[in-house]
Amino acid sequence: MTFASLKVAAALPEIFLAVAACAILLFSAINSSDNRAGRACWFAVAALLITALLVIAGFPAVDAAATTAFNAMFIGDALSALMKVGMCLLCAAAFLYGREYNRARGIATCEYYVLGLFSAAGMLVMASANHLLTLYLGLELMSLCLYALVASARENKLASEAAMKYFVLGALASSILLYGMSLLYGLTGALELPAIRAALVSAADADAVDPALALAVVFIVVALAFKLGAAPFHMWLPDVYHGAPTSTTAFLSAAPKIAAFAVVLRLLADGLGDLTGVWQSMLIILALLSVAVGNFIAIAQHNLKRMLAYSAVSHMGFFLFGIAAGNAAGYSASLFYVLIYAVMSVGAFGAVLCLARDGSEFERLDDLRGLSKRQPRIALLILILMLSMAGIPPTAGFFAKLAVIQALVGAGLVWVAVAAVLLAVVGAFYYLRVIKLMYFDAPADDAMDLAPAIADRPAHVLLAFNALIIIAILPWIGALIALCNAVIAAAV
Amino acid sequence: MIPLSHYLALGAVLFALSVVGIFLNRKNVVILLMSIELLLLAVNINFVAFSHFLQDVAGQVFVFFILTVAAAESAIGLAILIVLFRARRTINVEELDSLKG
Amino acid sequence: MNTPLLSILIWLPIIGGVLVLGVGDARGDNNGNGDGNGNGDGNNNGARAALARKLALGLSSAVLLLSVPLYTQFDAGSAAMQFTEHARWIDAFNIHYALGVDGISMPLILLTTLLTVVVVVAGWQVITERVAQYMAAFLIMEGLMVGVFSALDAVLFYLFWEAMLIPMFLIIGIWGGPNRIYATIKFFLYTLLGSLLMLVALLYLYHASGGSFSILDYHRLPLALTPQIFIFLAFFAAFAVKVPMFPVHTWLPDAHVEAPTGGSVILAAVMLKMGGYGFMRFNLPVTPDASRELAWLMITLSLIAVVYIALVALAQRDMKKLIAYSSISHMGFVTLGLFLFNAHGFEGALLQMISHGFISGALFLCVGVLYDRMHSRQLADYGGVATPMPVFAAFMVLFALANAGLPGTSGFVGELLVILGAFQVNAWIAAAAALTLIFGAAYTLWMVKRVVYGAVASDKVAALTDVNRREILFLAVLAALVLLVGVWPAPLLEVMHATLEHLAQHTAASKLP
Amino acid sequence: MTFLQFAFYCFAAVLVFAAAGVVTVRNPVKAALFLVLAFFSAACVWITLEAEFLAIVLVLVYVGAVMVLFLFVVMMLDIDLAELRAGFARYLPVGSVVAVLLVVEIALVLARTFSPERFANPPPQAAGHSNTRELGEQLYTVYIYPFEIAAFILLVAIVAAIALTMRARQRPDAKRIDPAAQVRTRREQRLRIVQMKPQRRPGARASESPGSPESPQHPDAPQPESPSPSSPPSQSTESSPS
Repeated sequence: MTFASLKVAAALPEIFLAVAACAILLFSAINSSDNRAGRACWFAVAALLITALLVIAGFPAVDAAATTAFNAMFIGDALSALMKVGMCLLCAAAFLYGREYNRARGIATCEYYVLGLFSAAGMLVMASANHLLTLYLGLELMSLCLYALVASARENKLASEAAMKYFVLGALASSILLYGMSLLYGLTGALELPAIRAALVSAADADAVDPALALAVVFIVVALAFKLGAAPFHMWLPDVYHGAPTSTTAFLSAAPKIAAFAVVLRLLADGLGDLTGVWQSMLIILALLSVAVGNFIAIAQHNLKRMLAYSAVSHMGFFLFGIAAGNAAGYSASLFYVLIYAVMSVGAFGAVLCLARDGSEFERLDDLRGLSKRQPRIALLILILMLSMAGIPPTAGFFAKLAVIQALVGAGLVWVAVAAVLLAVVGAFYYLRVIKLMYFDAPADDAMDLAPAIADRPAHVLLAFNALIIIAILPWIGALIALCNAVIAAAV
Repeated sequence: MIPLSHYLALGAVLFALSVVGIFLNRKNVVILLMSIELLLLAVNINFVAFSHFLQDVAGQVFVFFILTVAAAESAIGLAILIVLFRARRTINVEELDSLKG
Repeated sequence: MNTPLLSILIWLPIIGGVLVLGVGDARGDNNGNGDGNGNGDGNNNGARAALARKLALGLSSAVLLLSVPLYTQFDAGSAAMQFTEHARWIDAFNIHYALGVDGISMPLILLTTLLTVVVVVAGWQVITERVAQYMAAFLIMEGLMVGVFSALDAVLFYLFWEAMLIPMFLIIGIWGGPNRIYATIKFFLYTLLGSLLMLVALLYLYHASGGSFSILDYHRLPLALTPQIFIFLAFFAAFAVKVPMFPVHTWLPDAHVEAPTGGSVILAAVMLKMGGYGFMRFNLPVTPDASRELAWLMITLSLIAVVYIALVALAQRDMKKLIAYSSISHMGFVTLGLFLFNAHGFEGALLQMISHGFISGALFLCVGVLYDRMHSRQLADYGGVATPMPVFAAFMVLFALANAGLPGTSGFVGELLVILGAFQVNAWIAAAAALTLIFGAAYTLWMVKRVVYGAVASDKVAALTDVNRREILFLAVLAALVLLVGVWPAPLLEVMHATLEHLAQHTAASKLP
Repeated sequence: MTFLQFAFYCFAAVLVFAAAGVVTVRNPVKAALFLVLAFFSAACVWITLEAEFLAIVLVLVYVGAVMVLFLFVVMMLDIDLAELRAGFARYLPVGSVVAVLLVVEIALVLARTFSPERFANPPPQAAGHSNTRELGEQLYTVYIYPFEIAAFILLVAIVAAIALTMRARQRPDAKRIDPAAQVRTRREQRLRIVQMKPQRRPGARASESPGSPESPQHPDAPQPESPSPSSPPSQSTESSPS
């Protein structure tokens, strides 16, 4: 084995990002100016953008064979490149949204952004994982940073409580995942995903699936459901979304979802791709439960962040519907769905961040009353985001749902599709309530005083861009879907 | 000689004990963190056993990394525990109810 | 045809609407300066509102003028799609940007463009709050409605169909009456529920047809009876809610009562027609066998609507509710005509849709005129309006008579054709349908009698001022059209004849494989 | 029963006992000690699997480092033990039933698949075989990429633990070192060349002696731009040359 055979250059974006994070860490050690955290934020954003550019510069042709590096631990295909670009941009967006919020609450230390960058690096590792070990390490690198980011509001009781819950359940999920992986290793003697798949082909042909294999799949699916926050393993998610500082919520509601897609796809579609029959029904049940639980409980929420958290549960359900279809069209639909959802989600929390004030959070639903009169522009942007989340045309959210339902119908799961759309109507209700509060209601008597706006122009501009892209992308949405289809077709 | 299944059974017993320990320990976050360590130990026993019986060193390498991650994980877990204790003066899980899950 | 006329008709009002929104209320500009009441720059606000009104009127008039060539250059002899446009859009799902009109959709587009102008004029002085947003909502909705009527791609159709809900939701929710929130959310969720089932049906057809979203492909697609029935029911869920048909009609009275006048007019005159249009575009040609199989159900529900809802209308105390129930009853004629499967039925149904668009729109405008002056819609508050408002009374009586189906008005022609069609099928159906002429006359004339004639009810009524020039303008236009179609329906029937003939032949043939 | 088998079952029994102890005792210190016992037994079990290196690492890393960390935190937090005692027993029956069911199910499934017929005991390693060497060779060649990621995970753990628990602002009087100031120091700040004529007056030496030993400044000499690096950061920033 030689150094050249490692093909280190394939992982250039990851390497750059990790080095940049270390550089910012050093910067924070040698710089003692008062706004070094603000500068660190800009450096972090710049690092993420450069990483995205590096990925784009090295974007492999969609029909080219995937290149592997580091003894096939790392895979550089178009799918991973697409996910990496999304992750970098979404993380950068979350940083920008949270910059002023963090500063005002004293959360902003350089370490916050350093940990965020390491978390992003973990996501990139997951996107390119071709080996159970890299998958696991990437997952842990991301998760460990996220636990710390949730706890970063140290004086806040809710935040530390949320961090503890997140940590315990996250660690539990990791262990369950590892247990499943260990069984898989025992059954196949392999840790590389393609090798596992090759070893399992014979198992799939047999009439009865080996019960130990089924057990391994159950463990893996349960662990993934925990990580995704799919019902009935969702109980940590609303608490974490609610308790975490909103800047962290914005961060962990967006890019990690793409990383989660990477794990689900690599494990289920790549590694266990020939065992569709074993996990399909499990995923359908998880997805239906998630959409139902998420949507029904979201209706009862009074807190905007919690409502968005339950909406995240239901979106994870839709995301799982696509995977459950069990074919390339379904995976592609899920990828498309998760990309669109991440953009909407970071936008929604971005809006909450833009509306927060130095002293107070903007998180009660009642705070939204009459927003269209107090902040007409942000209200309009939230309107677009909510309609998109509800899946109402002409927003990108509609096409995301369309793609998923189309995949379900295509896989012959028409009744699941009908159930999905009926539950989507329930979901529309609480998004409409947000619009109702903003546009039809008068401001509450104790409405938050929105007068002294934080002069955070970058965040406001970003929010406008973020929301408008959801509609403005329509003429080119076909290209995005085609890209998703192509990268999935090449990867699976 | 000891068959593979006995090692796996040992792993399964540890796994079940610690999962139940996590859900049983409504009171004490420190023990909760220890249960997580036990959980990872159960997984490690599986990996080491498979590695031995498959005569493949990859399983042991995996365990090496799990140990590393587990150490890092416990460091962060304890750090969060300290933050929690400072903010609330308790580590009783049942009192952690500001967030209704 | 090189000019993309339909695209212009769709996008001009939408882009214009966004523009009007940008011109906006003054408050839209001082972002972040939510000073609560925004009275600091009232003058600026007023000037902007006036600008928004003028811009909206100019745009909607331009669209109306541009839609005239649709009629003049329409080839009445052909049943094929005309003014077609085609562009690739989402290749991955084979979704196209495909537009075109035939004898069914073309008159409905004209109805849309005409009524939008009327609504803009009607909201001229009445709307004082968020004027730009109001005008923009109607302009955007106009574009979307034209889109619904001209889309030839199922996803494009669905896109316009659903997107249309958003401006209507906002119109009722922002400018509506006291109970508007309940009404508007009910309206939205009812329609969304139906629409999503339609979406699943469309996706099923997409896979059944081997990956096509073209509506015309669906017309040719052979299907077994069982899937046909399920598809029919899914479409039924979407369109029956919109029409609305008997069991799912309950959103309509609520929405109408709470909506501002302009919203009611568009809702009654155009949006209800989309249900009927959907039946003609999807249910009948895509699932003809299921349509024949389930015709009994449709006819029964239609007759219930025609007779029972007319009785309900008789019991109303609120003018808007009365007209809303009368709308449901009249739309029952449309669905009845559609499922008789003969040329008279189809022609009657389509004519009834157009005519109902004029009449119900006009009646809602009349109620709006009264409401603006009295701030009441209760029949009991009125009486002897003819004395202070003679011109208005003349219009109101005319429209009421048209609503009752008086010969010589447009209301008569459609209903007569449907009843004739029903006679060919079953005399009892025809008799039941004819009953409605009596009921219709009863509740409309009763309303007219209570409101317009009799002794002047109160000092407030006595102090009413007659309609102004602006109001006369739009009432006169509608009155002229009601009379024109009533006396000389030939120009309208001509353009639809070939298409409906084709539809009748198509539905008569079996599509079973 | 061979010695190996005897040893395995002994250690396995101790391991299960210790694990049960961890999840059932209420005193965190006892739990930590049980955990030490569990890890130690596990290490012994691993030796029966010829994984000597990992066994030693387990003892070193866990017993030596992680458990000490646990105990340290437990002692530091001053937890009210009485409060943590109540209400445990009512979950115990349900918990044990679940545990037994879980074990039985998993064991049944696994025993069928991983039967001795399919997974025969491998022959023992050759006498000169070095498990450590084998692992090391793999780790630094094949697994170099995961190795680097693991390094970053450890770095993250350090950064996160410090960022979360260090309370810099709460004690303004605490003595702190500002690394930034240390790194930025220039030669002129550390080294002062005093030019003075040779003098014979005895009072000069006496006046210097009471000065602090870290800042050997001459009262008459021109003041340097910055005091010594160990002084509070506020001073160092205001005198920063940049």
